[in-house]
This record gives sequence, structure tokens and C-alpha cells, in this order.
Amino acid sequence: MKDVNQALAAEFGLSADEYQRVLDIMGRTPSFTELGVFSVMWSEHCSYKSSRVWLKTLPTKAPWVIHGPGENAGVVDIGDGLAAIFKMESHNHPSFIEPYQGAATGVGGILRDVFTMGARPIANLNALRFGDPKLARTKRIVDGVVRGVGGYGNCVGVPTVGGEVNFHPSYNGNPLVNAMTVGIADKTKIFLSAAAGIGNPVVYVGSKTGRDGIHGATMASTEFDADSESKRPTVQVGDPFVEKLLIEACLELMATDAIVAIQDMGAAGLTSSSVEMEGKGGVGIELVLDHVPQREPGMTAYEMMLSESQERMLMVLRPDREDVARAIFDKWDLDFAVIGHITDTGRIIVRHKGVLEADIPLDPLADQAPLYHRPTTETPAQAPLGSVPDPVGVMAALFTLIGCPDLCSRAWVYDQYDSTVGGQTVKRPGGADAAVVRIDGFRRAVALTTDVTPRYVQADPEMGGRQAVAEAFRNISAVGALPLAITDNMNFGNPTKPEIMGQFAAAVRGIASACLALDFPVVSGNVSLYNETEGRGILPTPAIGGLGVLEDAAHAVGLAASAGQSLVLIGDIAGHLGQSLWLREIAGREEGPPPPVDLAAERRHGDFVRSEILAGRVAACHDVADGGLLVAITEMLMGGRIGATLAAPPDTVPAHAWWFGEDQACYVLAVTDPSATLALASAHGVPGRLLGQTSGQDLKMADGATMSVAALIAEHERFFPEWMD
Amino acid sequence: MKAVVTVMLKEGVLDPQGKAIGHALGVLGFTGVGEVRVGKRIELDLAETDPEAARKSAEDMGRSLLANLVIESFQVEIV
Amino acid sequence: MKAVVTVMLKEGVLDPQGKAIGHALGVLGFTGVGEVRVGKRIELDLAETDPEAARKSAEDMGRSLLANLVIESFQVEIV
Amino acid sequence: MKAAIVVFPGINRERDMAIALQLATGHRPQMIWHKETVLEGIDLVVLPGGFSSGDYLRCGAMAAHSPIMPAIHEHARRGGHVLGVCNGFQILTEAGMLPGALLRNAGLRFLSMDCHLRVERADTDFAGHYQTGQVFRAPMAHGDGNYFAASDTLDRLEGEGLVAFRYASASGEITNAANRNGSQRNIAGIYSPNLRVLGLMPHPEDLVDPLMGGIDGKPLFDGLAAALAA
Ligand SMILES: Nc1ncnc2c1ncn2[C@@H]1O[C@H](COP(=O)(O)OP(=O)(O)O)[C@@H](O)[C@H]1O
Ligand SMILES: [Mg+2]
Repeated sequence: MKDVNQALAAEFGLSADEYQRVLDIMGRTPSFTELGVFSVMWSEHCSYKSSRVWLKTLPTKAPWVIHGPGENAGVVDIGDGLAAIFKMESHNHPSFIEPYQGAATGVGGILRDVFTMGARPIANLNALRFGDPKLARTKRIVDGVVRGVGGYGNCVGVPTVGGEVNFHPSYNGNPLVNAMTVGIADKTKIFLSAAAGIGNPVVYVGSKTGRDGIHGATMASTEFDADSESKRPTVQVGDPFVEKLLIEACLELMATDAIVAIQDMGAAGLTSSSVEMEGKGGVGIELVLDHVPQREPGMTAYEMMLSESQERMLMVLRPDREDVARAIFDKWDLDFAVIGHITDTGRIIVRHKGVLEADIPLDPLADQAPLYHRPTTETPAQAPLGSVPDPVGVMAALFTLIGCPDLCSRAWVYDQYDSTVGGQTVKRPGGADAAVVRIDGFRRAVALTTDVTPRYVQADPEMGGRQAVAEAFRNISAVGALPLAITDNMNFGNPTKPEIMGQFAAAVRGIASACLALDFPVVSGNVSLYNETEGRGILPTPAIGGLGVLEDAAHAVGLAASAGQSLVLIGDIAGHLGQSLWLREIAGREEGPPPPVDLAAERRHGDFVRSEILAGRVAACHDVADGGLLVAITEMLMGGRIGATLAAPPDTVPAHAWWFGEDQACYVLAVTDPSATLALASAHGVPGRLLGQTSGQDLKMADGATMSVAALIAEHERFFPEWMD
Repeated sequence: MKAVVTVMLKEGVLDPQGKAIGHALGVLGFTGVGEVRVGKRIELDLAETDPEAARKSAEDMGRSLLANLVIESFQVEIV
Repeated sequence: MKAVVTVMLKEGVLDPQGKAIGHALGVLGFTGVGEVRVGKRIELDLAETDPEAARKSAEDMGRSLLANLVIESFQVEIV
Repeated sequence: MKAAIVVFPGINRERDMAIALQLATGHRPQMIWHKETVLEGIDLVVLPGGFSSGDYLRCGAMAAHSPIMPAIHEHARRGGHVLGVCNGFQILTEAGMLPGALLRNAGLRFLSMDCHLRVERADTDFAGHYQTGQVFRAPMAHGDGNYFAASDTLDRLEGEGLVAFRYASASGEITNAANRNGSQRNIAGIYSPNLRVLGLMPHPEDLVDPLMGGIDGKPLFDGLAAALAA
């Protein structure tokens, strides 16, 4: 084994300063295993050393928040004695190296974060971002990632009900795979990770430990370069079958009183799970690695402490309940081993084959973890766009937009995901702005969405951050649900570059302001930095996962319009074309400031739309987002396979700007009594306007331009199957 | 000419399928079954008549498509 | 003792995976690839030390679990 | 009707099935762990959907050897009713209780979407609340639903009227487009010769509540409850 010195520390990803700090804490040269423990605990992935100062500024409280950030997942009270437990997490780097397994184990990891708290997972979502579709590599990654998400989620029997797919060349060498899981628990039976009870057994359950993913946490904390090929042996393979058994076994055990504390083994495996449990509980731990179930012979202490083998959990049990627990894990054919006990020493002590492999004080490992106030530079404001002429006409632009990779149908993707297992999926993918999943045995349902528009964040990180939260709020409101809380997944480039850190800080400011204004706190999240390839960063991508609640699932509306309805706009269209998809796809420019977000208007309009839906006066609803108003309308028409006749835009806005501007805080409602809706809107100080009527087979514009909805559907559905199959 | 490409998971990579099969064989009453590993056998009919050229071509196929070299390795046999 | 059980789809059973691989090889520019068949290779570590007993046992495993004789056939090799 | 759902490790639609059966019968079906060996006082045994043993090796191959299986064979031999849906259908074929096999979907991708099924005969205990020729909708969610059997077996199934459902267009045509997984002769479900064992790939149990998009699957359970009442 190599000598421990500064050079080795550097190989492990510790800076000279950080290594000095290790020496100070230990008062001696650390052992190889100890150095491994420090390096993973102080990696960006585990310590949040670059992002912590900013994350602290996010609003995390509300009367309905039961547990905010800091636990394995966020917990909110959704009524009827139920808690929703949810979080989103990235698996970007592993998905680039091995798309199938990277995505699959990403889903597995986030599921464990949720069921470790006592929740039965009821829904998965996935926010995916890929490079230029023209590259063969992109195709291979899309294929692998989608198969991986489905392969894992379908097998564990948790419906995958929503997500996003976008393309941009900035993700060419660094796709983003962000997976979100939502679970439901009795709100009085939430399981936490703080260990307690001197002498209590520390129990390992699940799969055996192999040499998988050693140093995965540090890999997630470095940029890719030409050498990353050589880092490949760290790929972890998921076993969703074992995960399914683990879910059932853990939930069965959680129905007893055996568990004192429980924590999944995620990044940095046994190290981070044991350090976090004992650290939070203010106790110590002694581990004897000889008892760890091992898949391969000859594993060292270092390997076992750092392995990222999947489908494993660590628990502290009441000593008199060990047999109850063992019987349950035996029933499910899962490994169960007592590998240590809780001590009062405040230290983590690791023994293997009679050798003391590690002896580290826990407090300084946490308290003295590096924390960086990295320099930031503000993103310069974009020059105003000015007026842009319409080169092709409205109908031709619509046809192009509706078929482009960023706006075309995602059915090819979600048709590979089981979205109905559980029998509670009220709104499936493609059917509504947010997925709606009922709680088994209740009328109540949750509404779920993931959102961010990276090109807005790139142009103006603060506005873009704000917009991401506002869009999540809108998507939840658009099905009639009350937005309760969000989880975030901050995907950015290299934090040591001031312009990247500036994007991060500004995006957090934007998210925070929106959370406050919309009463939509952050309850969990994840940060993924160093998303760069050969020095080029990705578009800053703070993905927002939103959760809302409906008291009665029957109130939920979808986005498909039907015959004989009036289409009503709620909100103001100013015709904002900066950073719009129209500008990119039709005018070939990626310029201008993103659309401004007026948080007070978001709140007012969202509250109004929701109250109209709950009053039963709305048949269908869709928010205006990517592609603008006409794209939103067209999606409603394609969903219902119905035509419409639309009124002319107002004279004050050029037609293409009116139809394709990406103005915020706007919704399209399909109603049967438009005058009632418009009168109520005006009484509430909410702008409204009649857009047209549904009927027939064609979309008809006021100037006579006509296109059959069937032709639009065909174009909308063309891209993915043609590209992939 | 027929080429057989055998693709197996690399040493140390978890083989969930093999594990489950091993377990099921135990349930069926087969004793003394240790590790089980599952791989693929891909039989290719090749127009090529020169064995060395056929081998080279099958090896190219293995590298570029048949095996995922991140987690798998492969062998070629000409029969 | 190690047994290798090779399981292939029977003649006449459509092999969509083999077909897809054949197609993909064509797209990649490999010419002269005729039929492609994909099967499984299952490697078993057996405690048994007698080759004949090991073969018999692996054949039992093939019949009772490893192959579905409605659609597949299998072969055992002791190595 | 006393119904029991067999819980194999890795199956995941047992709760969906329980909801559908409870709706039809008014009481919760019994859940039976796969390591049990007796089935007593049960009218209908259900093998639900999911990924028993992870679908490793072949879908349903390992579950077909579970300790409970001899009791299920015996139940069927005595003329008891058995319903296998999706993974349950695969288990029934692997166990030799229904002929043929379910191969990988022709397109090699998992298929999750609604399909339409044409009822091939309504004079059975399972399909009594449908009409022959009726088309109903059901979600499907499988990677291996491509029904295969030797042609003489297929001829026999057809000749004896043992084809239960076929993939069809919304208007009832038996087309290739409607047959997304590539099944031979569009077969989505088949009966045993005594019409008491049914295996099918799609999930009628996931379409029994208007809130989830319709109740097309409900007649199957209502029909069973009526036929097996008392
Ligand atoms: N990766 C994915 N997994 C599952 N569903 C997805 C995924 N990507 C998109 N969807 C679904 O496809 C539909 C359209 O997606 P999108 O255009 O991003 O919707 P919106 O603009 O309303 O946010 C939504 O229902 C969304 O949940
Ligand atoms: Mg939307």
C-alpha cells in the first residue's frame, strides 16, 4: 500500500491546505484508510464545501414543513396525517461513463434516500439533459439513460410519472441525469438518521460489498478530461430486484419499534453513512469490518469503507430487537450483519483482521470540513434584443417549433417507463403540466413536476433561478394543486472559476426570492459541480422538483382540450422573444435577456387559476412556457385531437412575438363559460383575454392560415422514433 | 465462416443475474453451487472465408458494438 | 469444477435481439454479416469434483431452470 | 368469491390487483407468500404483475419453481380458477400451466401505454361481463410480452377457442400496428382447455377507476365475482 503523504492526498483530491488540516486534527500522519475517509467526507459531493455558504440562504421553513434540508430527504405535511418525503439527486458523471448503469443507480440511490425515512415511494421523475442530437454519442447516451431509468424504476415498481428532456451542445460531454423520488409516510412515523444508545448494535443490510465505485464521490467532484477513460473501473452496477426487496423489508421492519436510526449507504458508502449517523447523534461508533458481507475475497479496510456498492443500508437497532429484524431480512433473502456498535467516544474506530485501521474524532471531521467562500463574478447583463422581424410566418414557425428536439413529443421516452404501476396515477406523463398521483386509500393526491430553463439561467442566472421556481409553481397550479415545497438539484460547472460561482450565487438568489414570494420553501436538494468537459461548462442548470397537494384527486385537470370549449388566456403577453425557442429555432439566435418574472403576478395568477379549477369551472389548463402561447395552445389541441379557431392578436404586439414570446405567469384555460371566467379574473385584478374556440379538425388563425391538427401531431411525434429506432 | 463472440461481465463487476440464478438453484435443491456468472453468446454468420480476417472483423464488432467495455470483456472464437 | 451451460433459442424461434444486432452491425459498416443469434452463457462453479457427476448435475439444472425447452435448447461443457 | 394473490419476491402489482378485486367483491383478497405450500378454501388464485426474481434469466422462470407452485398446480387440476397477469402470465407459461412462451418485445424496448384488446369469447368465467368482439382498453407495461408458440400449438389454441384476447385497434381490427410487442397472431391472453386458467399481458386491474382514466378493466373482475359467487 502506498505511503501516506501530501502527494497521495493530492491524488485523493485533497488540497495541500486540506491535508494540513487532516494532520492537525489527527496529530499524526493518517493511515491510508483514514486518508480515504477524510478525502471522501471532504469531497465536494459530501461536504458541499463550495456551495454551503450559498445554500444556507435558501428559505426552508413553512408551517407544513416537517423536515427541511439536512435529512436524507425533505418532509412536508400534506394533510390527513400524511407526510410526503421527496428529494432529487444527480448522477451526471456516472451516466456519462456508463449511461445505463449510471442512470439506473441514480434512480436506486434517490429511492433509498426516500424509503430510508419510512416512506413508501409512490412516484419517480427524471430531469435529463443531453448534448447535440446530431452526435452519435448523444444518441447512445440517450438510449442508455432512458433504458437505465426505466430498467430500474420499472423493476422496483415505482411509477415514473414525469420529468424533462432537453438538448444543448453544452451537455455534449456531460449529460445531466437528475432523478427525483416522492414517497408517502404516516407523518408520526418518520425515521431519522441520528444514532443514539450507547452499546446499540450497528447493522448492515442489503447487498454484499464489492469493489464498486470506489472514489465515486471524489469522481463526482472533478472535471472530466481525456483521462477519464482510466477512471472507468469505478462503475457501479445496480440490482433493482434487491432494491425492491430492501424497500419491502425496511418498510416491514419500520412497522415495528426496532429501529433507532437508519441511513442509506450512498456516495462514499459505509464511511459517509456511519460518520453522518454518529455525527448527528453526537455519539461514536466502532466498526469491525470482518463482519461486513463481502462479495469479493481479499477486500481491504480502505476498499470496504469507500465502496459504493448499491442497495445497502445502515441501521442502529434497539438491542432487544435484533432478532425481529434479522427474521425480516432473512425472509426477504437479504444480508443482515451486526458490524459494530455505538460508543460514547465521539470517534469512529474501524478494525479489520485485528488491526486498528482508523480512529478519527467525528466532531472535527464535520466541523473542520473545508468551507469555501469562493470568488464570484456577476454574469454581465444581456443587451436588449430589439425588434426581430418574422422571417417565415406564424404557421410555418409553429410547425418547425412543435417538431424540434426541445419541443417535440417525449412519448418515446416515457412510453418506456411504467407510469401506471400502483394503480394511482391520475395524470400520466404528457397528460398535464404536473403528474398527479393519488395516495392509496385516500382522496388526496400529490402533484409533481421538474423544471428549469437553462438558457434563461445562462443569460441571467438570478432571473433564471427565479423562473425555474415560478414554472414549478405554475405547473402545479395548472392541475389545480396547491404548491407546497421544492427540492433542487444545482448542476453547475467548475466552482473555482469566479464566473461559474457567480452563476451559482445568483441562481440561488433567484430561487430564494421566488421561494419566499410563492411560499414554496426548499426542503431538500443536491449540488453537482464540475460539470465540464475539457474546460467548457454546461449551461447552469438548477433543476427544481416541485410538489403540491390536491385534497381530492378528482379535482385535477389535464391539458387536453375538447370540442366546444373556449380558450382563455390568464396573464399578460408582452411578446418577450429574448432567449425564446422561436428566436433560436426560427431566427437562429441565442440572445437577449430572458423573460422577466414578476413574482407577485405569478402568485396572483396561479392562485386565481387554481381557485377556478377547484370551483370546477375549468376543463383543461396549460401554462405558457417553452415556445410561448401558440405552442401551449397547440399542445392542448393535440392532446384532445381537436381543432380551434383563434382570434387575432392585439395590434400592440407583432403577431410572432404574441404567439411565440415566452412571457411568464401565463396560463391557457379551456372553459365552457368564458365570460364568467373573464369577469372573475377582472374582479381579482388578473388579466384575461378570450383566445378562441375549439372545434373541427384544424387550427385556424384569424388571418386565414390553417393547419390540420393531425399534421401537427405527426410532426410533433416524428423526431424521437426517427432518431432512435 | 462462423464467429462466436462471448461477452462476460468483467471480474469484480456485480452480476445480479448470476446471483439470482445461484439463489434459485439452491432453492431447487442443487447443492454445491458456488459463483454463477451470466454472459452472452453471440453467433455470427460471416461471408468472410479467411479465418484470420474473420477473427479480426469479429473483434472489431466486439469492440464497437457487442461488448460494453466499461463493464464487459469479450472473446472471439472462429468455428 | 466449472460447468458452462450455453442456452440458445431453438431454430425457428424468432430472435429479435440477434436481428437488431445484425442490423446495427450493418449500420456500423460491417458487411457480409448473415444471421446473428444471441444466447446465454452461464458459468457455474460447482463443488463437485467428478466431471461426469458435474455434467449430470449441470444438465439437470439446464432442464429444470436454466433453459426453457419450449423455446430454447442448451449444451453443457465441463471445463 | 375467495381470492388470493400470490406474492413472489419482486412482483409489484399485487396492490393494484387487490384494489381491483376488492372493488368487485367487497373484501380484501388474501395475500399468500410464495414460500407457503397450501391453498385452502380459495376460489381464485392470482399471480400478479411485476418482476419476480428481477426477471433475471427469463421472466417468471424462477417463480415457476417457488414452493407455492405445487399447490397452484393442484388447485388448477381440481378445476380451480387461476389468473396470471403480465409476470403472472409469464410464470404460468414457465410452469407449463399454459402453452407457449413470452419473448422479448419485438422492438426490444419496454412498452408502457394503453392498448386495445378484443374479447375473443365472452362465454367464460373471466370474460362474462364483456361481449364477444367487444374492444376494451388496458394499460400494458412489459419488456417481454411477445407471445410465441409453435404453429401447431397456435392452431390448437385457435381451434379449441382458447385465445382469450387479441391486440386490436380501437375499432377492433387485428392489425400489425396494434400488435406492438410482436405477439404471434396478436395474442394477448389465452385460456387453459377447461377455461379456468387465464394468462394475459396487459393490466385490466389498472383501469378500474374513472379517476385513473377509465373502467374498461372492471368487467373482468365483476364478471369473475359474479361467476364465482357463493
Ligand atoms: N424524462 C422524462 N420522464 C418522464 N416523463 C417525462 C420526461 N420528460 C418529459 N416527460 C413528460 O413529458 C411531458 C412533456 O414534457 P415538457 O415538455 O417538459 O412539459 P412542460 O413544458 O409542461 O414542463 C410532461 O408530462 C413531462 O412530465
Ligand atoms: Mg408546463
